[in-house]
Amino acid sequence: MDVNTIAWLILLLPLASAAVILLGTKKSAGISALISTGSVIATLVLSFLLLAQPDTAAAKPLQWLSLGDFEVTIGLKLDSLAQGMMIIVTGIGTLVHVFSLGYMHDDAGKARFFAGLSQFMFSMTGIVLADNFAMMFIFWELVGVSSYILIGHWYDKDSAADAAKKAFLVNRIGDFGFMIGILLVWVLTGSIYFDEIAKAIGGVQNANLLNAAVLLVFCGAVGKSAQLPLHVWLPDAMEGPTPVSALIHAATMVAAGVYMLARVSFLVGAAEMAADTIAIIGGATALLAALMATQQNDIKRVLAYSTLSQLGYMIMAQGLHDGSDAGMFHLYTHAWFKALLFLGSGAVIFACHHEQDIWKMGGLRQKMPITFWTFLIGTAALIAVPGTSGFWSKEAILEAAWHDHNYLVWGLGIAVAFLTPFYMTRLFVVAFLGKPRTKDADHAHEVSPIMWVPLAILAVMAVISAYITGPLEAKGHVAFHMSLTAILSLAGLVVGVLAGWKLYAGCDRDPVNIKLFANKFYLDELYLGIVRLFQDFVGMTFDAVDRYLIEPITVRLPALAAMSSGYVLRLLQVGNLQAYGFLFGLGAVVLIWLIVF
Amino acid sequence: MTLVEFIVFAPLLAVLAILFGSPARATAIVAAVANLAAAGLMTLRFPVEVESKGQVIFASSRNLLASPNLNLAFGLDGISLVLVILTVLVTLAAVWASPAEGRIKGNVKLYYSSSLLIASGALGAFCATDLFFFYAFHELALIPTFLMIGIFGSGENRKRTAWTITIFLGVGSLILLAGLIALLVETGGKSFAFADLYAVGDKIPADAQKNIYLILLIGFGILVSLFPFHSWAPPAYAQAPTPVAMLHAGVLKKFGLYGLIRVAMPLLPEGAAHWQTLLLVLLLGNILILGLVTIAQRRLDTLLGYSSVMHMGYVFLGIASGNTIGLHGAVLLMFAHGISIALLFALAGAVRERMGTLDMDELGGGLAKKAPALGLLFGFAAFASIGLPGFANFAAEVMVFFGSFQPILETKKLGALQWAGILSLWGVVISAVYMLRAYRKIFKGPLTDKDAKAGIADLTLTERAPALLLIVALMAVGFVPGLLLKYLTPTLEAIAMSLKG
Amino acid sequence: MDTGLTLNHFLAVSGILFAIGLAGVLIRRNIIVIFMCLELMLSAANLTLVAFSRFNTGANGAPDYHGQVLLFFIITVAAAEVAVGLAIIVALFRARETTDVTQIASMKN
Amino acid sequence: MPAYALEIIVFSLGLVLLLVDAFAKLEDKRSLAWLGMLGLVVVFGLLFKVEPRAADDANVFWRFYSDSRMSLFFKGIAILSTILVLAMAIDYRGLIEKFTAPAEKKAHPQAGLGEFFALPVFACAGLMCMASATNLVSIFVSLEAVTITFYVMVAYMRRNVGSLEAGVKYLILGALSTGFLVYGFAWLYGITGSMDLAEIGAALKSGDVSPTAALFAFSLILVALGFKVGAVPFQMWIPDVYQGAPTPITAFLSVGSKAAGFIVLLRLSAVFLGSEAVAGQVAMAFAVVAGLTLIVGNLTAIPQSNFKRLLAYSSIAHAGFLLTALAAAPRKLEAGQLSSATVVAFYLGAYLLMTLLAFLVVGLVRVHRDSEEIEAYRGLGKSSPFLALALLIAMASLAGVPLTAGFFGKFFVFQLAIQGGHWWLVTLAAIGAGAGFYYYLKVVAAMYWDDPTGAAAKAAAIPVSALTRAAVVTLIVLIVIAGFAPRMILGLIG
Repeated sequence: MDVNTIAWLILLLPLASAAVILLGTKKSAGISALISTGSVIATLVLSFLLLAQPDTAAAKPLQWLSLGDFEVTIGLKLDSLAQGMMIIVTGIGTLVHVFSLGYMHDDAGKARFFAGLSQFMFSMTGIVLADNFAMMFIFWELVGVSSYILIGHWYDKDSAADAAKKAFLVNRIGDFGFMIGILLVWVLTGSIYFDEIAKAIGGVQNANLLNAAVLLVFCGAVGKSAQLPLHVWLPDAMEGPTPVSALIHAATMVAAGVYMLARVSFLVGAAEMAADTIAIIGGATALLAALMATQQNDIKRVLAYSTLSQLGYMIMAQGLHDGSDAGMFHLYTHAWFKALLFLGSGAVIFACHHEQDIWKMGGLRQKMPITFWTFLIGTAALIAVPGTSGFWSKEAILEAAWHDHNYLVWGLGIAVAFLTPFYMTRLFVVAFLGKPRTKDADHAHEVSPIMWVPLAILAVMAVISAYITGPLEAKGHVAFHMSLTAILSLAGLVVGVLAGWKLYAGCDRDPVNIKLFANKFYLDELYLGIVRLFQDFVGMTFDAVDRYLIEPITVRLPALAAMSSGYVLRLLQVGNLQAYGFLFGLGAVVLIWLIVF
Repeated sequence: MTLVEFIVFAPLLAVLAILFGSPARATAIVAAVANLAAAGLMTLRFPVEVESKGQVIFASSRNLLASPNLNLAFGLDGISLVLVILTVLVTLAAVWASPAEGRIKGNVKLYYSSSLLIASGALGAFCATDLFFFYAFHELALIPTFLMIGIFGSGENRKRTAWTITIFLGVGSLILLAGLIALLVETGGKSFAFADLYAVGDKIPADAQKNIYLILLIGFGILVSLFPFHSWAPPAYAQAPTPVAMLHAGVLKKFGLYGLIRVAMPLLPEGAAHWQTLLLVLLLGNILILGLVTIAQRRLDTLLGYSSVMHMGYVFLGIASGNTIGLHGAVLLMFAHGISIALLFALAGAVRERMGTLDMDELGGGLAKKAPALGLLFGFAAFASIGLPGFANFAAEVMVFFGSFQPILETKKLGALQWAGILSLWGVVISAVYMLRAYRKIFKGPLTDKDAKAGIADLTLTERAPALLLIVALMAVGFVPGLLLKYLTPTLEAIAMSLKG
Repeated sequence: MDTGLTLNHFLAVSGILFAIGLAGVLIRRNIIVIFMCLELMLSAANLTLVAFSRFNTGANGAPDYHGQVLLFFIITVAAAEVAVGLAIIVALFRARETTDVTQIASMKN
Repeated sequence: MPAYALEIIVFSLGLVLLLVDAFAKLEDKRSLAWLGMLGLVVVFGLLFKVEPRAADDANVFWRFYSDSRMSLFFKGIAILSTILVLAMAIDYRGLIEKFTAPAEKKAHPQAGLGEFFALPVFACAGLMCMASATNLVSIFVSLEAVTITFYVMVAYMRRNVGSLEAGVKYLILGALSTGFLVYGFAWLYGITGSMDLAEIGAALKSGDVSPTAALFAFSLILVALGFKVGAVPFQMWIPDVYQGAPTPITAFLSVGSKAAGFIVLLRLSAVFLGSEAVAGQVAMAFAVVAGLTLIVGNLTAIPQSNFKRLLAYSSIAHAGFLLTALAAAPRKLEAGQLSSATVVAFYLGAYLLMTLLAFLVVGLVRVHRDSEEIEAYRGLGKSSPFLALALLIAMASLAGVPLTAGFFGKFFVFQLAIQGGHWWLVTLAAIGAGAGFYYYLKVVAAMYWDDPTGAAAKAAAIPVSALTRAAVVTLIVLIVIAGFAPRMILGLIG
């Protein structure tokens, strides 16, 4: 197969699968699930084929819009960055699909679910392979819809329907900035194609506008990768089925912002001020999310905040000088172990009859040994136990911050390194160790192979992925230097784990109670207030203005004026002949006077 | 008889047939299908390379008056073609989505004739190449709309609403008429033919251009519900019977925009430049102020009405930018918005028929459980209208925004147009807020009042067909915008050239 | 025969006559009187016509008879008008038993 | 055949009708109307056979008579409206009988009906003379012939108080305006020394005439003719007279009488507008009167609840549009431009079609629903769809909805006004036309929106005779055709 066929098949197979399910096999869920899973396996195979391509590879573009000089094509950029990302997306995608075959086995909306997954795969592939901003934006939006559909899969639950809506809207706010950013970049460089922008970026004179443009482009990433201040949607997105959380809200889609920044790292590099801002926002997100994670009780929410925190790392790296590669490296490793953790939590939830509160679990070590061990490996990778993949990539980021002399950001990163082991230990200890605290936990048993096999594969990847970076080799590799950073992060690991163990081993309820963290710094409440202000107060005000000012002025007042003058004028018509004669005479005299004089 | 004449007069002939006793629904559908076929044929035979400004295809002309030169003249340029396609699609869907004859309480003939008259008026206005008939055909819809809202409208205020829309649009048309006549007078007043107007159009003095353009902007603006002349639209769309709402919001409203692009801008480029800032301010009123007003709506029908008004702001933005990209975006958005709003009104009609109300609080929610197909199609429509990629609306909006930034490719200094573009972009967020909120409130969430909703049935096949027709059209153009853009380019490039001066 | 009367004298008299007639129409309430005042206005016009006819002499010094022709038509028409008018007034009097114009106002506004 | 033969024929026709009525002892006097219509149809046909005046024809008629295309066009209006009025009169005869039948029991119930069919024919002859009159004397005589006939016709229902009241009001105010007219004519004759319009025009143009005196004469004439056409402030009679008069006569008044008034106004104003010294003042006067008429006519129509009265105000409103055309008369006509006279003539032609169509329906509803209130039209769309459709089209055309004859009229008027730069008149006209949408559609709304109330709820469909049906269909078709192709009317004007 030539590169064109491979690339286009990768992109279009999932679309075809979604279309077939929607139009044809909707009624038979089993077939739909198989079609969807088949398509993702095929794309995984094709993605491996793609690895053989050189870094400069590209597929023949399709024209989408063409107006003279202004042209938007659907072109596929197949450089190593894209190749590597495709492996992540299709690899984890495949495992999640397989896992879902078990997890969603009895769901009423199974066909719809798999159609949604296929649509997501299509959209995500589009982002990865995009060779220009417009195309990226198209798939950016499509990914948002896929996420909307999948979060709201159980749409008859209020919380799920609300979470879906919230996710989409918060992303839209980010996209608002993203689009302006794209427009500004276009104005500055005259192109929307990454290659051409890279060439033209050196000639850009207007530094302020460039900074603004980059920051606005970054807004897209803030939305999609759930950075401060638009992070609020991601924890809520856990209302979706757990495989979705694993695939979309942990491994791939939320990483799209990071990927996009890596894709345009030359832009970020050219805008100093913007880059600093990006790094700080990333660092702040990492820290705040980690703090919030320490006080969550829902197993998926803990993981969600940890995802936020890790995404903060990756974003932070994108803002650092020469940090982009480290960020991508972390994205790569994180995808595996976070997918593992989510699917693991999914297995737990499945086994506990959809119980998500860690305080109602406990003692799962004996009940679900495979899940326990894989989850342990995942946790180890996340808290960066030396030797696991997570260790290498996190070190790379912290080192990059150090070398950039960006000590503020570095400090934030180190602080997170202390917190991560703490809250993960808390989660692990409470959920898996000790004794079952509820009947559901007591009755839990190991999941079927279709679910644990993916866990096992992911567990392997969680350890070794750092050593087989493949196409991403240039982005990161295993290398250890003794340095202040390394010492501190190892200290963080030890301190965090010990503190977590000390505090939580054998507890039946949370001994620590920090309302500020538990309530996520009250940011949701703040936003709700702002939304209320706009949606209800400003909207109502304008509605009132429209109803009681504009409408009367443009409609009722003229009508009233015409009507009332009609009523006044008809009074002149008194019906009395003498009055008529008088008016006639008066009119005649006035007219004669007017004309003659 | 050319195809264009056929397409304009076929609905009128159908009206006559209905008047003389032909079965109303069948006749109307036959006419609409025939029109669709004719439009398809025209599209196939439409040459993509049109050379000069104002050149029209399938031209026909019947002289009605020698002096001044008045002709019943029709022909298509790229813009007309796109709008004709829009019209025939929406007409077919509207007629199809009309209730079956037995379910109409009242004069069935009137019901179907009105839809056909509105369609014919829109087609005539889009196809006319004579200023007089351009104007005259548009007014064909006035009385049918008045009757339809008054007789078959929903809600207690329907009579007041019918009056408001009729008088408002009547006065708007008069203002427009004054502007058009002033334009005619400035060009010598000897001929109504577009070609003749274009030929002498460049010589209008700058002062006259400014004055006339302002009158035309207000006149056309009223017809398009440009802020603050929009008050007629939302209640009218909300209360009109489904086919009228579809045709009016989907098709007829595009007349004003078409007029600005086809008549006002090429003939009065200096006027257009002079009033650009005013237009920008007003269109921001449409997008931001009315967008927020839309959010505050509690009923689906008024919400759709306001959203339709709001979206006009983007078309105006494309028009205000005045360059090729922006104009393409504007025309494509006219098409896309027309289809998507018609679709939304059709589906809202289906909801109303089932639930007896469109008040979102009364509707409760969870309707998707009872009527999954309705929920799915509404979802498509909602996402189309908020500009999701894959639908024509997205392509159009993207072009509008690129168009608003195109003028500073050289200078790289943000001006009024660009700021307007940036602020308008916020409208994309606003429209997502209200559409998703409505979708969420009506279709998602747990099913309330289970007993009351027990008898709710999903869409029948007859009801699905028009919706699918429109969705397919939206997606086809959304995936391959070039399908329509190629016809537009020669015409719009000429207009953009004349605007540059 | 020079009486010293100029055109202006005649015009002034006819103008006053016209004004009196008009004032009568406007002020009086009795419909018969009003009708008579209308005839007075016609007479004023007639006087004007005759005066102009007399003073617009042609080349041979003869009056311009066009004016007098119109005069006769006016007299004739006035007669017809009175005939019809009185008939209507009589019919109205039968129906309403009044000649006061202010009483005739069943249709108004 | 020279043009003046037509008047002679029509006048003779009227005499024949009277004589037949007097001596033939007809059992059913409808045949009189049929005879009259037949005769007028023939005359209408002859209108197209008129031979233009030969160059060497020295017939005395030509000294006060014009056979221009414009004159013939207005004759056509007169004849057509008379034919339709007679057709209406046939439908309306029941009411006439009711209010005119002699008190004696044995008397023939139609004893008072004969003249009702004959008088319109006389009026028609007068209107035709007016269309051709080019001399102050002939203008005066034909005008009065028409006016006096109308006095009789308006007050025809002599046992009906409304009809009598209308007759008296028309009589007194009409006579008042006659006074102004002749006084004005006297002055005009006096200062120019001629009765012939062409000579008067030449005299005014020469500049030998005192402008003040000329303006005085003009203002007197404007008062009088303003009365005839219903210009504000001389419009007071119109609502009352229209409401009180028998419906066919109202129609006749609003079409025939108005048209004749306008041709005289056109002829006379042309004389004054030709003179540099007074043209400015004259145009100004027209503009003021036009503006007032537009506002008063249109706005006062809004609150009306009686349909005939509404049509009366509409008639005033249309006079406003017509006067606007006069006020905006271009001083110099460029190629491709329509003159004021052409526009006025076209407008009146279109006005004839739509107004008569409206009155046809009004008459029928009056006879069968016994009311002229708009209330009575509720539910007409259901009970009598044919009549409702006819009235809908008439109203649309009167309101000036495009693709009807009425729109072209307004269009040309707007064009003249904008060409002349009379923007404030344009504004007033637009306000007026906007109000027009309301009050015309009010009737449409009653017919289609509302369910009938009271007696009308049970009433059966209104029977429509074949003649009326034919007339209605013809008028509808003509309105629509003229709405597409104004040449149908403009071609007749020349």
